[in-house]
Amino acid sequence: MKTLNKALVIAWKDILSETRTKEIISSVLVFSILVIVIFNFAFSGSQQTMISLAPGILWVTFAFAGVLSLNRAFIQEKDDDCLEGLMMCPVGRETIYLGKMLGSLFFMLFVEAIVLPVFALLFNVNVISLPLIAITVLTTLGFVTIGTLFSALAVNTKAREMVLPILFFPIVAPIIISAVSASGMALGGESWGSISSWLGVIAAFDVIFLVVSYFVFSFVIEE
Amino acid sequence: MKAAANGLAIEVKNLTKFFDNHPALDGIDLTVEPGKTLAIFGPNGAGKTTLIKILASIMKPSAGEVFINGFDIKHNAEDVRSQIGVVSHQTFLYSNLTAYENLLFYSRMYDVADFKQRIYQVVSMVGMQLRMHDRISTLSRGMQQRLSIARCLIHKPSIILLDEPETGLDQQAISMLWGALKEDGVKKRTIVFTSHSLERGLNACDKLIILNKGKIAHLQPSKGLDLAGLEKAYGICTGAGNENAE
Amino acid sequence: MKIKILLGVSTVLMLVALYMVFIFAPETESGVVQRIFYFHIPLAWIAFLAFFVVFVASIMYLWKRDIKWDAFASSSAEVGLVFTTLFLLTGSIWAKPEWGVWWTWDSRLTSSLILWLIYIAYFIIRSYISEEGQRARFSSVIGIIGFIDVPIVVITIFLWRTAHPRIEAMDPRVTATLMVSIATFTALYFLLFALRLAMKQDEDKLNRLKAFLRR
Amino acid sequence: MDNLGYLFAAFAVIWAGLFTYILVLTQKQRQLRRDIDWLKETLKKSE
Repeated sequence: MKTLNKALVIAWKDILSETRTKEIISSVLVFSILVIVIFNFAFSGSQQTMISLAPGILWVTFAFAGVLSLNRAFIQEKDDDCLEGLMMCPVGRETIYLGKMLGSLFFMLFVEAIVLPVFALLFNVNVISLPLIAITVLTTLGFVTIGTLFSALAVNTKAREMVLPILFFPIVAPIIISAVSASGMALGGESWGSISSWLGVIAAFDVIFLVVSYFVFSFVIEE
Repeated sequence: MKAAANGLAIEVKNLTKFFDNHPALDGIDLTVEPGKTLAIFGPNGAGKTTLIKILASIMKPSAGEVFINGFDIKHNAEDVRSQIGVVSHQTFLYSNLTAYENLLFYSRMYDVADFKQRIYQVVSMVGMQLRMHDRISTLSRGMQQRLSIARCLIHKPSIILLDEPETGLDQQAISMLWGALKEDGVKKRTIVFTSHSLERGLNACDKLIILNKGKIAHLQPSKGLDLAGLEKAYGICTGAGNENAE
Repeated sequence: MKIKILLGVSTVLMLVALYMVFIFAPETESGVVQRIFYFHIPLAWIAFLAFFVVFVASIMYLWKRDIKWDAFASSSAEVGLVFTTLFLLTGSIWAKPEWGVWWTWDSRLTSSLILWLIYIAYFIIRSYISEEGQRARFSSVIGIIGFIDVPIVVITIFLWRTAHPRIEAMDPRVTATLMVSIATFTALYFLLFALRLAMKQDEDKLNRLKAFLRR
Repeated sequence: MDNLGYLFAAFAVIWAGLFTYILVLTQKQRQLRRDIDWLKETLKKSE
């Protein structure tokens, strides 16, 4: 309970800082919409083709947006020289991980909440439905669990902006595949039953990586 | 707060830290009694900052043991951290948040009771009441450093670690720093600091060490030692005369 | 000494394997290309074994903080990467006559490709870090996460799509050949691993000497 | 059967790959040994 409490304090600090600059949310939002627009130029077709392409486009957009926003999570901390200040606080390393993760989760969900309706509008597909929201939340959770760990790792290396994507994409490949498949089914109007096997894969991924990252995080930030 | 078994505030046994097969600290043995002030001198790269970071439990030793108020930094890191305050040349303040928000954040992290009152208290201690609701990024370096002192004191730590705190501080702020450390209603506050200035360091400490190449080259109480004597000892220890002032 | 024994064992096994693959094993209906499998499957197995060694050595490093375990992990990762590369290439060569294309997004091809990319990333990140302890810590984390990812990748992609042939009831001679082949590649793995490890240890020795001189 | 070509190619790839790797290893190894010997030599001289 104490851990969660402190983690929320850290997340609150990140969110408050973000409301001042809107650095992450604005750039990620603009980026996401640009990607969608470019995809629209790249694939123009009938409504039917658009529906079959929509899940792929949506998740490519979110995956790239995720990398962009996760990259910032620790860069800000490092640029302010605050990571050590945070590490001096009487909390476990896991708490720092949870806090940073919750902050990133909030930013991602915030961006997605805006991008999804825009996407629905531009592509004329109905992406605002209960199954799709469930898929989005679970997948985003998967992105940030592993992304927060690698973001902390990346910021301590020489080529910090490069490291996160080359680690992140292969590791989250299964979750992107699952999200695309599940979203395709949801858009095709299939029942919960068939979507749930994919949701199961995503949830399993979330749980496994949350647990593993929680435990190995201290090795990433400790010298 | 649990009392230390042997009554020592800081106890370091055979502390060693390797970087790339190269010892940054090499078999350090050190004790500091509660309420005493220890000065650490030494040229750049002697291991001063590494030692401070290990005492603050943000860096892990490669070998050896460290006890802070009787707590082992390996197994009771959180207890250790709650009793330590650090001021270094980095301020550890978030530039997009205001001074008040920064202090609020840290007081929550350290579980400070009555935090509103305590924040006003530490802010007035460093004379920053008027700029309390300004963003850190709009404040000068010296003001940020003063707030960093307030941040360090917010949880009433019994041990203070200062790593070159005088970098970026003006004369007035320096005396404010020492004043704030002494006031603040905590008896027997233990202070460990590193310094380039032999003169100021000598006046403030009860005991001093000179680090060179990761080893303690000189250890003695400061009583009866004058500046000339210290300069001579420093020159012998570092083998480079007194050319440390950068 | 150990290396010489391993070299001898691998050579003998390799000759036996070659004989069995080309002469002893019977022709199946898939034709002559099917014989690629006697090397293709062991390669996959051993790559997996190599990455398992990386996983275990990574855990050991984080636990014991002995740089020796980092040498184990990185050496095994390198051999595993070589084997995965060969596995991907032979699979591709097999796919061309069988499916008419060099590459298809079949489950195992895709999962192997992702596996390959993860360990490529492992080495890229190693090259970005100069401090020995930090490099060992970070690559251990990647070695652990990367390996845990493997089953998830496989399950996901299997659910996603598969065209890969399943192994059905086999002629005992086929089984025997496959077994000998797996043994051969296992010996080869340990040979390469031992070579790489010895080298890695020399590298460390060298670095220590250099650090000593620098002081 | 012209598929024999593919079989041949697959084996060629395996052998070429393994030999290249071993070659790279031995080359690197030799270089390392040389470096170490040189260092030891210079150390001895400096003593």
